[in-house]
Amino acid sequence: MRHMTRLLGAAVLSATALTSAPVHAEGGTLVIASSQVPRHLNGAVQSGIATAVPSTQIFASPLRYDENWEPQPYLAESWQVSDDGMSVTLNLVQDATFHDGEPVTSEDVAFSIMTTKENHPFKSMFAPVESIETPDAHTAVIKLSQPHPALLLALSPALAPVLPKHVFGDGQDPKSHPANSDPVGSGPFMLEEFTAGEAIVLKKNPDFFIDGRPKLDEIIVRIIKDPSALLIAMENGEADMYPFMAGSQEIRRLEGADHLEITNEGYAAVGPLNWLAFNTANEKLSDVRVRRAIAYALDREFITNALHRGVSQPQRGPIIESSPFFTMPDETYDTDLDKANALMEEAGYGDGMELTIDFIPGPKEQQQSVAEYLKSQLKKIGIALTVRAAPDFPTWAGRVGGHDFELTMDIVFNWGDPVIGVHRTYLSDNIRKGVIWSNTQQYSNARVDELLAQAAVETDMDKRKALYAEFQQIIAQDLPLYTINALPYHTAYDKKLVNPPKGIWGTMHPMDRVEWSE
Amino acid sequence: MSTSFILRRLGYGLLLMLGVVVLNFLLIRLAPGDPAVVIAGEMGGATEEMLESIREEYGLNKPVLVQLWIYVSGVAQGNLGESFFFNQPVSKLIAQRIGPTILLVISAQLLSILIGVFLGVIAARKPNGLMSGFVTVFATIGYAVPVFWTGIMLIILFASALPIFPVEGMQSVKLRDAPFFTQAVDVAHHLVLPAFTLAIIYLAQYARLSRASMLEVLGSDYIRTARAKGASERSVLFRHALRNAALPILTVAGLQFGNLISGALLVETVFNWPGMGRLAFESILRRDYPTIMGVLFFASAMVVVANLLTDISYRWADPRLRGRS
Amino acid sequence: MSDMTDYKAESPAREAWRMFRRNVPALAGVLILGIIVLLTLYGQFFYAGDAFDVVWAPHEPPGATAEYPLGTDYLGRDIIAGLLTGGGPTLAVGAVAAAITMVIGITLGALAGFYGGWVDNLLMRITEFFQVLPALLFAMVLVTLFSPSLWTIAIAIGVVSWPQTARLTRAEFFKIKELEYVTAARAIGARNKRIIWTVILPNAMPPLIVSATLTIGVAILFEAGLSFLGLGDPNVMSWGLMIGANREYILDAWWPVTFPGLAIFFTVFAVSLIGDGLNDAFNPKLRER
Amino acid sequence: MTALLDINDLRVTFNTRYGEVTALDSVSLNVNAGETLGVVGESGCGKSITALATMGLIPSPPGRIAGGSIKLAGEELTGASDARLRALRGADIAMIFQEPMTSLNPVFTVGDQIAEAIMLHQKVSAAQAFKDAIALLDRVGIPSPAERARDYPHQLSGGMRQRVMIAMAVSCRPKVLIADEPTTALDVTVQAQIFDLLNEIQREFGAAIILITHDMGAISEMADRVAVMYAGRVIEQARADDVLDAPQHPYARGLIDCIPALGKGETELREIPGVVPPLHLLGAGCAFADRCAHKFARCESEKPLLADHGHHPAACHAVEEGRI
Repeated sequence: MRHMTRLLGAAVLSATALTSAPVHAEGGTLVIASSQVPRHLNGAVQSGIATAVPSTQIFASPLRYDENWEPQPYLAESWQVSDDGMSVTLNLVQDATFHDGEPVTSEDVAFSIMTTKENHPFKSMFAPVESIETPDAHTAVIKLSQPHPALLLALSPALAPVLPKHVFGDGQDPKSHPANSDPVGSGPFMLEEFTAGEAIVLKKNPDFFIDGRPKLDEIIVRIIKDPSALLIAMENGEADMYPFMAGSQEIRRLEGADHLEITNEGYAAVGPLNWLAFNTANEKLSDVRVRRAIAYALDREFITNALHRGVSQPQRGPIIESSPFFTMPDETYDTDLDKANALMEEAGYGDGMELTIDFIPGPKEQQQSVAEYLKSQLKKIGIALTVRAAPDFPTWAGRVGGHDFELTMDIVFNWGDPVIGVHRTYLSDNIRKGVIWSNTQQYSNARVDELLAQAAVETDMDKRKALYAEFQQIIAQDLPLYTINALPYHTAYDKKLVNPPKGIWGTMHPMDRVEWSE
Repeated sequence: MSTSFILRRLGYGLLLMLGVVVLNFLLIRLAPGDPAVVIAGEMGGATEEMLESIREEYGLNKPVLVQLWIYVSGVAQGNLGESFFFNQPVSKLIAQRIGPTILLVISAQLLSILIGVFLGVIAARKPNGLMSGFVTVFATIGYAVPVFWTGIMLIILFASALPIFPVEGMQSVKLRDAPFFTQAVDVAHHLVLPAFTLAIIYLAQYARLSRASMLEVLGSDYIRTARAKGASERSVLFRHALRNAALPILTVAGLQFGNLISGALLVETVFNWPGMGRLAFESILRRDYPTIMGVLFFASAMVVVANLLTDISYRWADPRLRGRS
Repeated sequence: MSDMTDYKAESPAREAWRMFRRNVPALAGVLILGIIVLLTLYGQFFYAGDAFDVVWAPHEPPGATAEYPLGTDYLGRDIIAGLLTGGGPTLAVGAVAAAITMVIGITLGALAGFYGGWVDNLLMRITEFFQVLPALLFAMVLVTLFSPSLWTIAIAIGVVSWPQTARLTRAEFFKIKELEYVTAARAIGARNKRIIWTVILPNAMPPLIVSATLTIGVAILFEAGLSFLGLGDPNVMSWGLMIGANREYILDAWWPVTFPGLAIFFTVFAVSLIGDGLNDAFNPKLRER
Repeated sequence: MTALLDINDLRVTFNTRYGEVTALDSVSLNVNAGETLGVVGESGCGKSITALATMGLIPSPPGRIAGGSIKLAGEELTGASDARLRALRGADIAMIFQEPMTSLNPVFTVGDQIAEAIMLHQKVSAAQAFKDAIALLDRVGIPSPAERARDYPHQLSGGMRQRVMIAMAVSCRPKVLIADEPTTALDVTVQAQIFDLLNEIQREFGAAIILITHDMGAISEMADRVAVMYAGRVIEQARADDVLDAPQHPYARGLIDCIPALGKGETELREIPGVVPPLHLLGAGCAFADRCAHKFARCESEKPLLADHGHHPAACHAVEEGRI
């Protein structure tokens, strides 16, 4: 029956559909609309949501996570962390095979983690992994140089895809391996067709190692770069799901569509932060009083409520507020123009100063709008702010990565564990010129380095939380950047979808349980 | 028409394209900026070691002239290199998109010539008539409207007010398993707005040009001869006059082809058409130099081929040119 | 009808001016362009405001507030302020690009047309080379490589647009250099440079002036296209930038895209009316009755 | 008896930016079967307009026939329908134009162009029409006609092309053949051949020929009768010998005087001082007055009418009053 109504829907929107009767088998097709263009489909050597969504369908990983941050069996049916925290043993399922029929073995797991360690931009994920032993075909023992509590989260589908060694282990550079665009995995779906920049067609893997899954026959990721076209596609049923939607107008508009459900669940592990970064090496901004003055001049509530029309949440620290590691700092810089002006006076800029702000060209509401708002707001404390637009992403990345900026708006993800997505921004040994999303603020504080180093190896959850709490207090004081809000990522999906992806990784997670209702 | 003429033109076209390749390569390599940093940025960040291995991987650490030689000899063997952004050969990316672009450009070209010439001929019949005035005004308007703006206005119109045409893409994904005929109708349905948007500016130009050209031809002695023979007005217009008036139209059609490709770039961007123009635009924003060079190469190749076809049809249309080179 | 030519011949310039004066569409073009130029030059003095300033809530529709009669864009910037300040760069780039086009085109065309032979051959090969490159694409590459500013945009447009002018100039030179007064100038021993610039060029001017006018129109459309794609100077307000920046919100707000589009349209429309008028005025015989 | 073609009191006007201008005024001409009427005058005098009016090819607008009649074998042509005129054109009245170089369509072969003329008026197959066209080309003296028929106009010489035009014009055996300066663009030896051909054609088909020319030599060779035109009017009309021997109107005298004494073949019209005045500046008097050596007061105020003042009809006050 569902097919009939869906067909009718299609017929109304497209006259051509009248002549057609596309035959869907039992499970049906899910069309995911995306504005993000993946470079390729291999999440082992590429970060970012664009690759992660298809990569997690194609590649299985040792573990997967439920809605409560609890690890669940996936390719590993069980796992043990040694008491000293220096090794993790994975016991793999027996009957898993790659899409080409080859069995998944511990060799593949070892190869994959080492490949990811060497080639993935997130060095901290597997940095402590020294070696991986493979006592038998279905046992892999990860040996660590130090305890690494973030490891289990790093074994998630989005971060640790298990690659077939017989394909990727042929000696070619994994970063540009041809199979990245024509991958063979062991996940619930296999690649049917990949038109770079246009569409990814994934077909059900009939030999998936979890019986009875996946439910769907087909997932098509359709890339539509034009936001209005994308909305139209969602409204008229050309597409069934639109994840990572962050524009208030988009969200509000699709909320008006009767057949769609809108949710902000599914982004807990992403931890997308929108912040204002200071170049602390800049003469004017090296004075913490100036940075604090700017923070006091801003109004988070105005940004989230007025600029973002209430769809986004304020963010008052470097770790996403929904994370268990978040601690509300004592100083949250609630708007206080008098204090701001006093600080400017104190810093010797009573006569005002000139500053320039950059922003990522793209998500305008999160970046350009805020920058423009800052301009009018900072005028009130005597700062003449010039908004410097970049024509494209590489230009912005070149300026910020090259430390050629004063202020910039930026969007950075937490990526689950602070070790993966948070530390990189604050560690003084991660000041790397030319590398975007490193410590481009050039912030350096020995105590912070020390705290982060301890937190990275602390296996006791409470102690670890305490370390991060102190870290968050210091950051609030030193203010190398001012966090504004969490990106209001929402997913719109057809109400007839059962088990929509609302886990901590959202759509960056195998959609083997998703299905169409009657 | 001699084969040697065609071969000579082809050889010359290849020479032009070699020039295109060399010029673009040098331009891009001499411009500021390190492509390795761009590639690393696209991967989500990098360390110095990774940057070095990327440079090695893409041959960016070799001298420019060596790189040029590697690139040119690659192109000669049909290898346009690897995209910096996509993990794919440029030739594959272009192969996936050249079809939609040719479809769009040819449809727009045909649409504009057929309608434009028809309007122009009708208008030329009565140089002071209503139709003539309409063509003149329409031509000036069509020339002055920015093509991307026309597209956006059509989307606004057809997305909300009158949703009878799809406003995005070339195909409904949900019809990808449908029979060929259904898919063809679906593509045609998607083609209407982009092709019309692209055609409108050239349509106006052809209408104006063919009106002027027809007026000139209609004043010529051989038209008087045709009338003196007792030929009907329709035969005079469409048989005697149009064949002659078609010559300048053909010339312009050939010269316009390059502009048409430029226009297609904007139209593809507006309508999310999966063609080469959008690939070029997005590649420019991503600094994906090998892809940009590949698209420039193919776009110039299309212009060269179009010019060759124009030359050939010109010789067919004008017997005075036959047997000359 | 030779029967109906004037008894006394007027000077060509006077005749052209007389024809132009009687051409109602061309005069309308002058009027429209005049108003647009005046508005972009002086409009800001009467209607204060930086076009980049956020002045009101985003997407205020036209007519909703008396203060911002054409409404606001996605950031809450005033559309009228954008139209007034965005015209200047667009027109300036159009004019400069047309000037560059004419200088390159006339120089190369004149040399090719005058000297003929291998000079002509070489220059025409270069011209063909540039005609093979799709103009917009090549301009985009140039602008991106050398970072967008009004100058790089104008230069890029000029660099890709000159071939047509060169061909036109060459054709005129071929025609004119055979005429008696050129032979006469040679006979009295005038040097080539002198013949090119003071004898032939002035006589080749009428079609070139028409072409220059139309080139301005093309260059304006070109600049708008580049800005629309986001390749204009992002820190200079222009009509194309307004359209490009507001494009993703067209489902919610049509006005921030529609008005700058109309502004571009009217400017190019006016320019081409003037161009047509000049064309008719310079070529009364080719006039389409 | 009425003439085969009888033009009576024909008036043709054009709309120009100076207002309505009379291009032909009270023109009366006639020609009988087998007869050749020569029409002479400087360019712009209205010869060609007369021919076009007869063919029904006055470009309209701006031109129109404002009065008078044109009768072909008794049938009035001035008010006839387009369809009727089209049926007559090429069939009953045919025309040979001044410029053989430009009067043939460059994109069709000459054989096709002749065949088209045949097919427009006769029910024959395309193949038959092409055969007929080859026969006609043969008839007008073109060597290897079957091959030439497949040539395009630009491949033929001027004389050849004019022969093609003649072949096309006579393809349907017209009753009236108008030849508008058929030899002007050709060199002298070819001119003579073309005139011979026209004479032969006339003998064979019995057509009436109107020969429009400014070449008095051609008139003396070809014409039975002559009409002299000036500024849209016929100012003298008589048998060819009469006009050539004893021109009456000062303008006609001027024309005759201009014929070089030696070698009638080289007949480039010598200039009569002054130029034909623009039609919109014509006043109330004689149009020739400004250039006339015999001008007197009446010439400035009154238009002379064509009338017999003793020898043969001429429109001149001076002749009427016996001043010359």
